[in-house]
Amino acid sequence: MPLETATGAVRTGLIAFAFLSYLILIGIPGRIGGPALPVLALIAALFFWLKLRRESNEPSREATGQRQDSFDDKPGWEIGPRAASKGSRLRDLLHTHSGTAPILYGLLAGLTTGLLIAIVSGIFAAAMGNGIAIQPVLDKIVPLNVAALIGVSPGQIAQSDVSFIRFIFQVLLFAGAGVLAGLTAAGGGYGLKQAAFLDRLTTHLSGATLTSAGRFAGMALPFVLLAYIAWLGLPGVTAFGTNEGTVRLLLTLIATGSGLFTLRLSRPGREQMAVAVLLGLGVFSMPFILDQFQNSVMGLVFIFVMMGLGLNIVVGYAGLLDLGYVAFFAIGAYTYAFLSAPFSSPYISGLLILLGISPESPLLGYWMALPVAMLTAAVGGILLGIPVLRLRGDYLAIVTLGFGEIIRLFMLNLGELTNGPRGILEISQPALFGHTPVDVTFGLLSSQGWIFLLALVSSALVAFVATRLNESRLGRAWFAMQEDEDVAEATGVHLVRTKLLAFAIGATFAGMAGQLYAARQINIFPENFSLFVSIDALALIIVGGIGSPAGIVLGALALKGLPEVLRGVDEYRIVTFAALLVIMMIVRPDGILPSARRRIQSPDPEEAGAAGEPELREEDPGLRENGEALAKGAGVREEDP
Amino acid sequence: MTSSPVKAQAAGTDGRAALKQFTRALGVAIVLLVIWRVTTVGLAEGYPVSFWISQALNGLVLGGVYALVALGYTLVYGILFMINFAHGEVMMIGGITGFFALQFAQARGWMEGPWPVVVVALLLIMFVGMAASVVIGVTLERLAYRPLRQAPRLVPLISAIGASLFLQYSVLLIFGVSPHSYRKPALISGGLRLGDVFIPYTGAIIFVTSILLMLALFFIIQRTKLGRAMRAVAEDRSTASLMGVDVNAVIVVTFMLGSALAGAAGVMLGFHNTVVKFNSGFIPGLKAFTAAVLGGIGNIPGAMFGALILGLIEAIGPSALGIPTEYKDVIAFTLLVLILIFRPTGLFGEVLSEKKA
Amino acid sequence: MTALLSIQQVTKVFGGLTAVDSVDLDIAERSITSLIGPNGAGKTTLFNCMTGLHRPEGGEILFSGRSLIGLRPDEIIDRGVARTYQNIRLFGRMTALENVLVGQHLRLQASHWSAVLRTSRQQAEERAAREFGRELLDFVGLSGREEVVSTNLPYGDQRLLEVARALGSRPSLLLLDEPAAGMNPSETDSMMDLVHRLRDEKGITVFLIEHDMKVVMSISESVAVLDYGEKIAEGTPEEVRSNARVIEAYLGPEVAVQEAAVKAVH
Amino acid sequence: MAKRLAIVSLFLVAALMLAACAAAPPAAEAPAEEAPMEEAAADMSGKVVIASGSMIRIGGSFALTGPIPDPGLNIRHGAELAVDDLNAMGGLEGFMFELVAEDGACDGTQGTNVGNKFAADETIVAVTGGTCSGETFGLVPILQEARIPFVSPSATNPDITSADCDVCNRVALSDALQGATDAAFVVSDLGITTVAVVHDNSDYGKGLAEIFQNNVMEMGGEVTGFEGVQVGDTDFRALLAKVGADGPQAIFFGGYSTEAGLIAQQMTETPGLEETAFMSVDGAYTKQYLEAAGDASEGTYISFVAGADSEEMNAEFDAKYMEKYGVSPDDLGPFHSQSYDSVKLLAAAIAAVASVDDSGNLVIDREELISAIRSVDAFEGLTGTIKCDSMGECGAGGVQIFQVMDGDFSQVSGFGME
Repeated sequence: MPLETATGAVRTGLIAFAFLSYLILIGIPGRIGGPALPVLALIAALFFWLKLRRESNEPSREATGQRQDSFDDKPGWEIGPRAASKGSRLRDLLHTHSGTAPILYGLLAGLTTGLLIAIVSGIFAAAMGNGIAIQPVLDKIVPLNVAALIGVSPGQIAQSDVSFIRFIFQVLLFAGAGVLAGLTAAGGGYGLKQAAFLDRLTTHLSGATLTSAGRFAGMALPFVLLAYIAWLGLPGVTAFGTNEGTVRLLLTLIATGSGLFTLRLSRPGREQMAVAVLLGLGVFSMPFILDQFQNSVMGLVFIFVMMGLGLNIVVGYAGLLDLGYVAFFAIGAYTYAFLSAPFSSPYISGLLILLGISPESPLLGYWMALPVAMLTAAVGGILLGIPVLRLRGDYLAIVTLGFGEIIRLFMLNLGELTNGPRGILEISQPALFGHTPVDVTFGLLSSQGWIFLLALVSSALVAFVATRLNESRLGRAWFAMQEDEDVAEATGVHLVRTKLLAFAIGATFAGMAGQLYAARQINIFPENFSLFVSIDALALIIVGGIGSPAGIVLGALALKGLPEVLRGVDEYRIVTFAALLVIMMIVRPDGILPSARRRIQSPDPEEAGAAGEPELREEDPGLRENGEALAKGAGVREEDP
Repeated sequence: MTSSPVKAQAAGTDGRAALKQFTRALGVAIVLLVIWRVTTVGLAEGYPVSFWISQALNGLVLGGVYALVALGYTLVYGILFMINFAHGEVMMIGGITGFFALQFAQARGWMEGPWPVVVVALLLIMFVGMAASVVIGVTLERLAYRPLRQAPRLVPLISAIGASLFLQYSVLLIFGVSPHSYRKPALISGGLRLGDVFIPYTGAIIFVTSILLMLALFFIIQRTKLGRAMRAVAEDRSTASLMGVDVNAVIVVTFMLGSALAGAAGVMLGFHNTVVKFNSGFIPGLKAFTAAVLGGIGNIPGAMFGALILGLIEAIGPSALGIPTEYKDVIAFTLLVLILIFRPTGLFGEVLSEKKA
Repeated sequence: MTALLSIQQVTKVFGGLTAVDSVDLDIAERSITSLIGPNGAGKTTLFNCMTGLHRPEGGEILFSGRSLIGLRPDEIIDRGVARTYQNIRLFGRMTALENVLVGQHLRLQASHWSAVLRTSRQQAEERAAREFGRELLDFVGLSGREEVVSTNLPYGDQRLLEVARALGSRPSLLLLDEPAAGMNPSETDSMMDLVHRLRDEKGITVFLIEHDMKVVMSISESVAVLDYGEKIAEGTPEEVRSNARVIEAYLGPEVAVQEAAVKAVH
Repeated sequence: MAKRLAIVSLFLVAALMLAACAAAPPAAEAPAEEAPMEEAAADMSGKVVIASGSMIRIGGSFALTGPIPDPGLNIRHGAELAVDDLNAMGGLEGFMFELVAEDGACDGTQGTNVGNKFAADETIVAVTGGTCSGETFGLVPILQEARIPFVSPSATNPDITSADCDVCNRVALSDALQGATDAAFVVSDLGITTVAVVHDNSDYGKGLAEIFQNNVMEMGGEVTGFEGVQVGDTDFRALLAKVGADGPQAIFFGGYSTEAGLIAQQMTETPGLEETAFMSVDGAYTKQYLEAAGDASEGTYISFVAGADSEEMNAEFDAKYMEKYGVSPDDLGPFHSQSYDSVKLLAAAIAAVASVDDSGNLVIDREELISAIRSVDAFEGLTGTIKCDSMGECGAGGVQIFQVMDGDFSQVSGFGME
């Protein structure tokens, strides 16, 4: 084995060790308990295998003479056209590593990892055995964790009763994991099949090819899942023990998400129409099928879908980066709260008494308050819009962020008006024919189901309006403005009006969402409207696929739904979510379900500008300038001196 | 042709001129209002001069910290045009590491030694904090940002937000939820008392060190080969690479510089305010970002002055305007909005803005 | 013949540099006028002043007798002055047809509510706009390329698409900024043909900046020359070609003297 | 195309729904909803049937993430120890207890989610939590509808318990008592007449600060300033300079330990405040406060809500805590004893109403359990002898005032002292 490969293997081992150390430090072994060690070894094996797969791609790249440019240093996860080349890469893997090389590679990497893990766990064990508590420094390094890491009982750690064999065993286990990875990669058969299957699957998901049987199976998935969820919900049916609620939620999320893919898989025309109607029926039946927990989560998901759709108008369509979108959400929520809560704010109560209205009964019901909340939010949108008309890019981002914070701070500090941090309590619920939904539907629809249903209806409405507007001349003007503001203006787009419309419409939708949120929460507090809501809304449209309503639904399912499923691992919830967010961005930067327009865009606008015209690319400085302007999301404008 | 071009013309010209007039009048009105308010409050409260000096010093120290962090934002922005949202967390890592280094030094008894030992130990602690920040900053660049260099600009932002949360909660999981309290050595506890003005030693150190570090940075960027390469990459990445500049290396160095400054800020803030925990980088990070934008993002002197102005406003604003201090962030953000309305590219941002904003 | 566009004493200063210095120029209706000059002479700046991107420090620009000074770009195009750009600035991610539809933006009347409800009027208007868009693409020679995303179009076609987009606003004056730059000879020929057809078939007055002297000389009825922001010559192509100051501006003083000497010898 | 069709179809359904709703009279008569809520409750009021071999599941909503994860974790530990103790004593009729811990994140949204999760899980008998008042407000309406009683160990907002809510209980003492006691101590015992009040803008801190302020003014004291900070702030020098300019004799802070400690420390660096007394509340009764304040903590006053606890029980608890989690309970924050008591209290109430049926299942009637909690009388807990009143106030003991001396809290006034 050449020296280069050996150092590569050691490096791989070190990286695996770094990753495993992280897991150990955050207390994963203790959490897994007894079988922690094999689990860690398996994780290492998986990592080695992935690494082997990637390393084996290198020679083929060199062979074809393609120097890997530092700029497109992207992992080979692309789907679509590039996926086709993967098959050949895999074949290369078999050729280059046909012998014992990968096994030795895996062995070396595994030995490195195992040795380090053994040393570190030995140090921990020795320290604890001698009565030194590491925990005050490293919170999760408790005896339980270290014990699980070595595969003994905590008592043995405390008494320094850990035989040396244990550490040898640790090293051997990881070495074995490395060999396993090497075998899998070299043996090829298994690895190739699995990889090819994954490749095929991703190709299918992107809608390139699919046999009709597979297609129908895929299309049936959401309905099968829905049926299963409904069956699970029947009285007397139990499965998954105490996790049933969580499992059902997960299935609900998958069913809803796969429905969106189903729509993409179906053939345009009558088939699609039928599928759409069926899916619509399926989705609208959910509030009646799910239990309170799933309904409440799905309600929140669709409230965020509304937010996402509104923010998408501002960010996705008009290209105005807004980090303070929560402001309008808050305005909608507080407007409704003022109107509907038996409220003790001195100012408002005083005003009401002055007007001869009892402050104890709500002023307006949900439906009457809806236009008020929307209008207030829209006015807020315009008020924010006017001062920021001239700002571009990141300047806009920070000002909107500031605006969001200002609104929150006012809600927090204007105690006489908003009740300050104690919030507004007992906000009334939306009525159905003047009664509670539980009564009208004879218990079929729970209060949370009703909220979910309302969120669904409102989201559908918002999606409809947003899509229609985007397909009209206003949508074209937004898009033109996003592409090149100066040229758009010189082509006849009234920038002020167009921008303000984007802000106002986006804000209106957020106001609707805020009102529903207030109704869902019943009590609202300024802390519900922190910067993180804006970040969540932005993240979900980007994760889902900016500009694409289906993507936004998917993004909301992933970002607001999945964390609820991950409740079981409570303290690891946010770390997992954050890591997924980063990985997601690297693996699919265009989002899970990107919009058609978005997909056309090549990754770097600068390159895209030149791609169409290779022969002229160096000569014409203007072209570059043009590309650069696009790259910065703004045109080139000299400020009037 | 539209139905009534004449009317449109009249409305257009008048409207535009009126808007400009209105903005200008608004600006003057706001300035006058603020002056009036400050004067009346000042007269009514009758704070002594020493009070204003104290507040200004508080503001300058705060501004010094913001400046060190803001430079990291601005450096990265100048070169990659991305907001490194996790930069505040890089600072926090510096602070946390500095805490453990201090623990170590205390256990060795270095903190009770003669003053040269203490000074060397303090410098070492700061260096360790900076090194940890550099490691995290560079890792961040390698894992979370480099793969996204060609992606639309929102994508690295989201990745950065993910990284920010990841770092925060990893620190929470690894080092626990409790805040870590720095124990200042006797050498730098207390402060200088000049009449009614009190200058904490740590505050003075922060201010002086941040100025020195910024000067060093300025020197690196203006006078060294490395600085030239950085400026070239900032100007045009692909041309720079054609000219033989190793773009990746320059970007890594940029992250190293920014992270080192943030790490230094983290350690010094630890000594000054004595408490660090997993989320203690977030708010200063946000403020520093605001400061960077205030000064004109991508512009190094801009970040420095923006940060000092922001610090001063936060410290003096509530007293001067006679409103409760919980509105200090409102004042800071309102100032930002106002400045950007009248100077859409920040205080010092025009040079870059023409090309990149 | 009255001037459709009248530029009077227009001056534009950037910092200390006077980019356009008291330029006077009249453009006759249904004429084809070229603006030439060395790089940096202020030609594009003059265009920018005319389309509202820059506000000149002094002077007056009259279009159909009414001032354009102080109007926003979208108001100016509403008056009937449309333009293309030297460094092509298409809406890159839009299809060719969409680009032209944006060009028609301010000629469409349907309200946004009607777009949400898809009223028959709005639908009819959209259909008409698409029809007109196709016609324009046909006119500039881009038929069949409607659905191509504009960055994916060949360079020459991108220039043509810019013209089509400008035509979408139904202008009476079209400003072309180096329409033939970077084109091969056959593309240049078809661009020249297009300029003629613009005037002859659509009745549009064309005012263009161009570097390619062959183009300038063969299509212009009138040529104006800028150098260091000043207008140094104006007249028919022939007059301008033999103007000594123009030769000097283009070729430098020594060359001009030599040329004159050569001419004298002949 | 595909998308449009889907959206059109969704819209059709949506339009129908909306039309139906719009036709309905507005919900202005919404008070009517409260009655149905109770009716619905009656329908749902079932019995929890726990098959033999299954666990008695008690939900817990703890602020494990969010602004104050430290006290949240501490409270969770307290509840876990209570469950351990219950099970070590053999559980109830052979049935073991299980704590279903969820992250309420000190946030209303999360509180609502947690509440809905518990409400949907018919095996949840009762709930301990939430940690913060905001989070608890998220739980209240949902648990009320689901007829699941809860006992909060630490939500001190006076509005948590009300006549409308029969499932709402707490072992924490309402802030009203502490604020009044603190004011009396400052004005009467210390003889201070001018006080500046600072709070951390949380519902807890600001609420206490306001109660304190009102009481001080009623007693004839002068409040020279009322200022807020943010949880997570670390530099209070500007604020203190402003507060100090009025020359108050004392500063009162409503909030948690870190901010309290930093304010105490930075006061020593503020001209005019070097000698000023500092007082804070139970949120700051922790080791963290002492650490954050450093030497500046000497002589400061902290109030705490404590019970007539038996030293013995508490020492035993502290030892178990130390053994299981490796830290002393006070390191992480207050309210661990209350949390322990809340679970034990629930268990006692459950024991009072549970019965084993013929097939060996444990049956607990929800309505009976709800009233059983209210009728708890003389339950011996860590915080003292607990007695619940008809509003669900089960807090035992009273307010103690401590002064920091030689780096530790020593009681100077209040409950338990002469």
